[in-house]
Amino acid sequence: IEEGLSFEIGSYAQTGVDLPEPKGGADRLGGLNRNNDIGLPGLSEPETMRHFVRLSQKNYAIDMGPFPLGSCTMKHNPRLNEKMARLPGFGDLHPLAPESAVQGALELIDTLAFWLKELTGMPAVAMSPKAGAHGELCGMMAIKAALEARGEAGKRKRVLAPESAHGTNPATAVQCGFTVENIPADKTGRVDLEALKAKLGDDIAGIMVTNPNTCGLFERDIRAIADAVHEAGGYFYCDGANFNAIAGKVRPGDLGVDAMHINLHKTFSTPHGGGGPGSGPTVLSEALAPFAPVPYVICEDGKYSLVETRRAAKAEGESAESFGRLTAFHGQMGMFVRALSYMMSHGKDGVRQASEDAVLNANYVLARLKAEMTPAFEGHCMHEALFDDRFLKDTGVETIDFAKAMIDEGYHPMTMYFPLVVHGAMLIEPTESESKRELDLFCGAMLSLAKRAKAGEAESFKAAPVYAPRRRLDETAAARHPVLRWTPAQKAEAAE
Amino acid sequence: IEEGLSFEIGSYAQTGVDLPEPKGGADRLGGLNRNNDIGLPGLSEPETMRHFVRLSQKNYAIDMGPFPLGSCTMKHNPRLNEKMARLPGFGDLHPLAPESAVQGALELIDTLAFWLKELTGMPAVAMSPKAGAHGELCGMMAIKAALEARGEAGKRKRVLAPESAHGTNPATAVQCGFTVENIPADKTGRVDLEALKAKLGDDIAGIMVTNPNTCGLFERDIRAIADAVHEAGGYFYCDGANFNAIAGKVRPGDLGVDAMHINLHKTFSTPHGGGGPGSGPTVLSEALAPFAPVPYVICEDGKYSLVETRRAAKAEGESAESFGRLTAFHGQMGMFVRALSYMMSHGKDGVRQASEDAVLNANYVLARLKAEMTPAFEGHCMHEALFDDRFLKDTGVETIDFAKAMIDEGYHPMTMYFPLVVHGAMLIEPTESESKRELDLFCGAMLSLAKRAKAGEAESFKAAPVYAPRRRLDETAAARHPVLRWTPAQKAEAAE
Amino acid sequence: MRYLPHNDIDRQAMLKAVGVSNIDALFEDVPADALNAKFDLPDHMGEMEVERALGGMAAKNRAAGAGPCFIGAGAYKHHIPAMVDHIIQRSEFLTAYTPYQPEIAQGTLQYLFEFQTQVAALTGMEVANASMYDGSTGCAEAALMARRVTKKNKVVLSGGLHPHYGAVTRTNLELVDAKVVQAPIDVDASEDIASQIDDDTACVIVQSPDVFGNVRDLTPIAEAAHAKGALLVAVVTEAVSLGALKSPGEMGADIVVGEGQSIGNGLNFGGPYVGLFATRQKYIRNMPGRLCGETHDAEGKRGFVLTLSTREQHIRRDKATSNICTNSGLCTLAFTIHMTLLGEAGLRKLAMLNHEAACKTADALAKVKGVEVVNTSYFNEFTLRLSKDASEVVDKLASEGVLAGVPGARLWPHDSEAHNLLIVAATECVTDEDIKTFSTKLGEALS
Amino acid sequence: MRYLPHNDIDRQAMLKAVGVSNIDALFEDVPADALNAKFDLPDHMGEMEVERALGGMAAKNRAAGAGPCFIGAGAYKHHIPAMVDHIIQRSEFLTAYTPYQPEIAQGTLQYLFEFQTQVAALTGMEVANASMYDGSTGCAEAALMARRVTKKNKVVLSGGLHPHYGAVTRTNLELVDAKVVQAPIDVDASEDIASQIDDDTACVIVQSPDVFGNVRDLTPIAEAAHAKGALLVAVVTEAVSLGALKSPGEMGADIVVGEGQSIGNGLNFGGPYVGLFATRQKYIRNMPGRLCGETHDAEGKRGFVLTLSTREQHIRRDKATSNICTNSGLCTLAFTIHMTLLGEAGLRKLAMLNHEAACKTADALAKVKGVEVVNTSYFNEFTLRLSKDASEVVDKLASEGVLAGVPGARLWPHDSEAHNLLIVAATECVTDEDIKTFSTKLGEALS
Repeated sequence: IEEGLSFEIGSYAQTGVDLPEPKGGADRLGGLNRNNDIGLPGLSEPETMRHFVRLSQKNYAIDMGPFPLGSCTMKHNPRLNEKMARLPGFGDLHPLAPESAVQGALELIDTLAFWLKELTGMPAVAMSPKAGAHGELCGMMAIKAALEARGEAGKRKRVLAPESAHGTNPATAVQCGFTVENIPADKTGRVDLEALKAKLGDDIAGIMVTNPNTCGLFERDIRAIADAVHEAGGYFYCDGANFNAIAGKVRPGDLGVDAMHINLHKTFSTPHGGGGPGSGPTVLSEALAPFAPVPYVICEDGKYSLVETRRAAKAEGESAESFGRLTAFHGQMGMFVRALSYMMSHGKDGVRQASEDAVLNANYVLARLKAEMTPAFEGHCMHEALFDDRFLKDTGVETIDFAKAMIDEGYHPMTMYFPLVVHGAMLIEPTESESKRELDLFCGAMLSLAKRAKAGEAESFKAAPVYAPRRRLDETAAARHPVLRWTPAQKAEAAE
Repeated sequence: IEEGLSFEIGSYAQTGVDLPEPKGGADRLGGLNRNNDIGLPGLSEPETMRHFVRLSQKNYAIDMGPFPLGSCTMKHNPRLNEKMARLPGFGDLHPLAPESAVQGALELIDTLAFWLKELTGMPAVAMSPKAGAHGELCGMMAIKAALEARGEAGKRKRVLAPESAHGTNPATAVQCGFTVENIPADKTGRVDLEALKAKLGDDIAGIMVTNPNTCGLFERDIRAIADAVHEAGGYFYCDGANFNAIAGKVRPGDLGVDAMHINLHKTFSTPHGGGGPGSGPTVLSEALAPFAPVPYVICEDGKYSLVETRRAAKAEGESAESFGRLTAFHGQMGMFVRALSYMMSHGKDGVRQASEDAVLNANYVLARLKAEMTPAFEGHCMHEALFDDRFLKDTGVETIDFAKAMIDEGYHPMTMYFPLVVHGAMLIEPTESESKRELDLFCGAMLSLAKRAKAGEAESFKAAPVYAPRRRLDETAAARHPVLRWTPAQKAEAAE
Repeated sequence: MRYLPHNDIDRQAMLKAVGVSNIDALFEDVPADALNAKFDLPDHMGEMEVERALGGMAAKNRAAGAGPCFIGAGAYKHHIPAMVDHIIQRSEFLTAYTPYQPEIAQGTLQYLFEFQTQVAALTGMEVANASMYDGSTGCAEAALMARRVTKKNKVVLSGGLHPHYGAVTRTNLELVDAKVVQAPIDVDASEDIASQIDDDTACVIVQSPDVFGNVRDLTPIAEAAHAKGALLVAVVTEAVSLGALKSPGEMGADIVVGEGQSIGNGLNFGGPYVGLFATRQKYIRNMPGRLCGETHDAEGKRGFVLTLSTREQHIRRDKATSNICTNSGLCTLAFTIHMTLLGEAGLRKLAMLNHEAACKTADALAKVKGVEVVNTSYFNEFTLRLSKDASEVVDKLASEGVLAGVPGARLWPHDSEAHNLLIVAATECVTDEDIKTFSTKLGEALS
Repeated sequence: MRYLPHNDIDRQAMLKAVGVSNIDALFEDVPADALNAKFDLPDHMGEMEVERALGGMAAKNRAAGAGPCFIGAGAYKHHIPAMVDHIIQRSEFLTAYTPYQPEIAQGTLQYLFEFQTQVAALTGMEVANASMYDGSTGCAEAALMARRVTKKNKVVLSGGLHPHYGAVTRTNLELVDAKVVQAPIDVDASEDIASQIDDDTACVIVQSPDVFGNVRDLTPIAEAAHAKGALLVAVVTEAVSLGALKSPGEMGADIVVGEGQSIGNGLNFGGPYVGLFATRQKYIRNMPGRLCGETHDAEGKRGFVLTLSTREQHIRRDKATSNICTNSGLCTLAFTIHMTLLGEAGLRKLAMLNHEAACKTADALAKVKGVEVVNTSYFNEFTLRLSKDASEVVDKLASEGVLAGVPGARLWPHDSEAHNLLIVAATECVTDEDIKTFSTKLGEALS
């Protein structure tokens, strides 16, 4: 059953809520009353329920099957976390309630901060970034503030990042007023240390490196990289998107990192929710800690309080030179509760085991798929396995076709065409949530697809998906003539 | 993706819960410790989630589309009710907590009782029946107890019920030690009053009549029927399954009823949940009220208390001759909360409007489908529209084929082959929850199916359903060689 | 009204299509003076108002989780994993109908099949049905079934049977003129129930752990019953006990009925709960209630259907084995999910934690002056004999925030011998601090 | 560990398939001395233990619904229909990824398209994006966008703008050497912000209702801005106000940013929230954030996709309009559901109830000695000038169970002029009794 837009099936008179009748007479709106129609149709409650349930059934989700999206880390989302986040003491708490009324909330933020600092081996953490990219911004802002404090902000404008970096890295650097240059990769898919060194100088603000990197590989030279950058007077920003491969095993603080954001929705399983909300607390080294954003929580004699302005920060800690404020309130509290619930449930042993299982699962997939597919690099991987499209050579099947064919097998495609350093990349991250049974089924389906591609069945790949709610969608047309909203004219058309 | 049984995919060592380690040493089990294997596999939490989500996706549900099941009343289930039932003060309340700790729960039961008595115009209600059929049992037990009190239980053993009655009616009567005889119907689908009168006598315990009846028709002679039965010394049990057609419009107490159960899950929308739990409070007339079961709630000076035994009932009300106890505790409290939430949300105006809309929707469907289908009786209907299979004559399509073809159109079939008084019955109850838009789509699909059947497409009807998770299932084989559980032997087989 | 999709334009259009000018024309068969009655009830309310009204009532109750809770006697406070309540609220489960159209109800049917298998395994029986309303009604149905199977008339109730189960069974059995023999209250499991079994006995009904918490060996009773051609009906009110105790099936029970609330289901002030009902394969056509069976579809794929409906009221009408029409569908699902999460390993551990909590609680309370622990064996529940009426003690402790257990007078109000008894349950939810608070306050109440 | 499906047998088999003897062989690239670090953290806990720990923290907070609550200033306590929270927890929405594979993400994409349409309608703008993190970050993005569109450098902030929004905007703008001019605190909306606009001005940012609750007429400011080639960025922190007030679009705004929390989303101690971002069609290629657009599939059926990704970081990298990567997906869904339930009729009614509650509250408080109501116009929030420091008053009332509002010192700690101000919000959740309690206790605190 096709489900129309609410704008097509609702009416302006209908409503799905019952409210008391206004008494009338009140009008202190300064003469700015709304007189026109707004254009918002309503639906009764049963119609609304059915509308959204029907829409939901057009989605794929981790609760339905594997989501082997490399670099995206789609793992199990425990419902305990949802329950905890909805406790009235958290879910129904006003961000500007007096400190005396929010002691438990501040305690929770402080407790989560402790876990994050302990797991990363870093001395400080900024909790307010609202998502991973916001955390990157936070880290790069701290670097900029540190450079300013050193009087070198005007001089140090260059930031280096590998070509394989997430797009957010260069975008963030630019948003901070830096320019970005690529660091070349070596043959093993890792940063070319010598080439990096050649780019360093006294105009370097810092580097942005993901580790494990987006090829699913650990940067072997990580300490040498950190040392070289530090020696050149720059800072080391680590993109923490792949922290889930090493959490509980390795502390980034032991590797020379100055700042790293943590995607709570990846590593600590707060749900992706179709694209958000995320949460990106950012751990900071001693060097960067003084520049952390406001607000933050402090605790004295068991009483928690908030430092909410730069001036207050300065008054509180003498070296504090907070770079300012990232968001209106305290960050993604709802995500904090979920992440802490997840962490406490795992404990240090479980976090470690989860990382180990994630790496084991990726290597198992790598080992099994090798039979028909072409790994991009030699050797083992960390939490994700990267393939290129060599195995599809001359088959007429491209990476995107392979991906869409997976849909017809009941799977969400892997990440495709990323990282950019590999031709027709296919990046597979099973996560620790997949059982051996699920992985065996998945690998079986992948191997069978690869064989079919090689057997000359390109046509069926080009036609895929066939069994999805929609066949392939025309993204070019969407971008060429953007239709970003429904308009009443469409309703009239539909009625014709 | 086919989902195996948990017994096939789980293992005895796996568990999806984390519990503290027992300290060991405690053993006061009287030497009756369990030593053998139990045979219960476990799954990790992510596997469990996926197992049940995948299973759920093989179900049809009211939140997905219409469920036009006559006599079953599948209407919208508001989520507010679920939320209310889960308030710790209700959901986490022990049935044997002291009265001082459950005053709000007793108040809720008393408040719901007030609504039910007011809506039915009856002076008393027994709240503890656990389902509709249990409510019937309660009503018939009260009748038996009343006959006993009159010293006529030995003599009055006959109960009359229309052929169109729900199967529970005769089954209940027999469970109370009565025998059952059919009352014939007249040509309009209603009780034949003269034929009924002819069967009355001083051996009559009572009658069981559904009103509106299962043909979707209101028993025009309802008062004459009640009078005749009362004159003969019998009682009038009304099956309240179809109360949803008249709630807020008509009070059964005004029609001469002595007892009637109320299906909270039908009329007041507590969810069906794939077959239960139900809840069947039973209203009682002055004549039957003294025989109501224990426990029940009384209120004095704003303090609520429970009467829990027959002796206590006798002590509390001098005429009380409670027939005893129906269930361990106080009835389906979780359903009470939901039903009261529903009732308060509707109010008397909403309950009335819901009944009117339910009747309007059924008549609208009747009016539209008449074009291609054959109504079983002339004239308007109440909340459900009954068709027979005359329109399928000579098409080779039977009622069951028509029903299964509806599945391929995206609909749950209507009730079929019930009531028994009509050949190849199709009983359609849209309920008040369906919008005109949904009804128009539904009627369009039904008319198109009827045309296709007449156009000689019997083969496709016989093959239906094609687009369901399963093709037609062999119910005969299931009954002939009952396999009611998985056994380890099956696992071994599957592994081969 | 937010639940009603029509507006008045829709209604007018539909009335027109139906061919009447107003809605009451469709109610023409209703006696005119009975139509459009007046009701002394409020008009519709918004969500916020309903939440306030019901929230106010809820706030007047003391939830089991609000503090120390030691109440059991047929309903138990356990911790339920969050996922259970999440899944049962999925639209596809919550708002589905009875699976009479199996092609689009395989979700419900497969979990029922899993449930039946779990219950059979747990009770040590060959087969189980898809659930009864609760344990107590299942008990009455078991007695009725025993009469059908044996064609005998007498039913013997142990003195350790939960008195509410006894009352429900009596109410149902007396209707069909069965003879019900109730043994006297048997606090310490010393009765000789076997001696009550005679040639006219259809069944003997024995609970273990019994209502006082005693663990009873059913083997000799089963032997005695079978020797007379009677059946043994075993009752289990605490399903978690089956993770630690020998199953009734192993001890020779013919029918096992149980209350499944402890697995997956909240206390809910007594309902909805989920009745477990298991028996031997040979009796399946005499069973009450819904049964799910395996079969295959037209393409040979495995599938599940409701089966043996020739026992049921909707087919057999006055010849049915029972009038039961629903099962406890959603509670069954909660049971199945929780049991799947637990698995054998988790269930055993959970049972052991319960037993340890009870042992610890009993040891602490035994030290209180005026307290005697009655039991020599128990699982997670035991009985105290206090130096005064237990009801007073319970009321006093409730006013201090401790839910102390079930006083004898609550279950046997007319039997003063029982009034000093206090039935105390301790589950995995009980903390050391709860035990300490309880024993301290109990000591104060008894001094 | 309950979340991990492998047992050790699985792990051994998989290690073997991979060709290593132990897991650490797969971590061979990690410096040996950094591998297997020690952590000062507890081991894994069961659900019950986690619930106790987190429940304990939650219990130390005072929920807005626990008593009278008059706090607003950018986050509002509204009643959210139960269905909203139910639907957003459906697996298919909660556990779906960003809809990069549109063929199996039409559910997410269609509601984003509906959301964009709703936001555009509500703000009176032509287009909206699929949301920002929250209102404050949206405000900073709007300023950056205005710089891109106008190629000018100066940003003027009204004295009625929420100071946190101002701070976030400054923090972001200073990074790229923009000039940020902050007008002084403007309690009674008397500033002449238009005079601050010059030829170098990229935009002027004005909030209405402003942080003190005043309703501001944006039309003259828009005209002044447009005369100088600058944009007007209108900020709305209370989305419900748009049901009663003329939309910013009608008054000439070029970009509207707003906080959408009030519709469908809980207070959550400040996040996650949902930033609304709307503008004119001609600026779409300069917009930040995710956009959903209509298209068709290979069979010609209508469908939706993420579009104009050439603005976004994952395609454009260092040339992107913003580094933003996620949106507030699930909060967006909550907004969309609640707005669909409300519809135009419900939203207008809800807005009017809010306005009435505020008028009633203001009238009651105006009678208290030591209280002066500052505003002449407001929607559901207004400002009091008290006879003493408002922070003390708020703390005192909090200890008595009343959440009285936001004291000036909380928002402007370094500006003592503001310290006697108290910003008070009243929504549909406020009862007559709440108002009475508040005014009584306020009177006591000020006497």
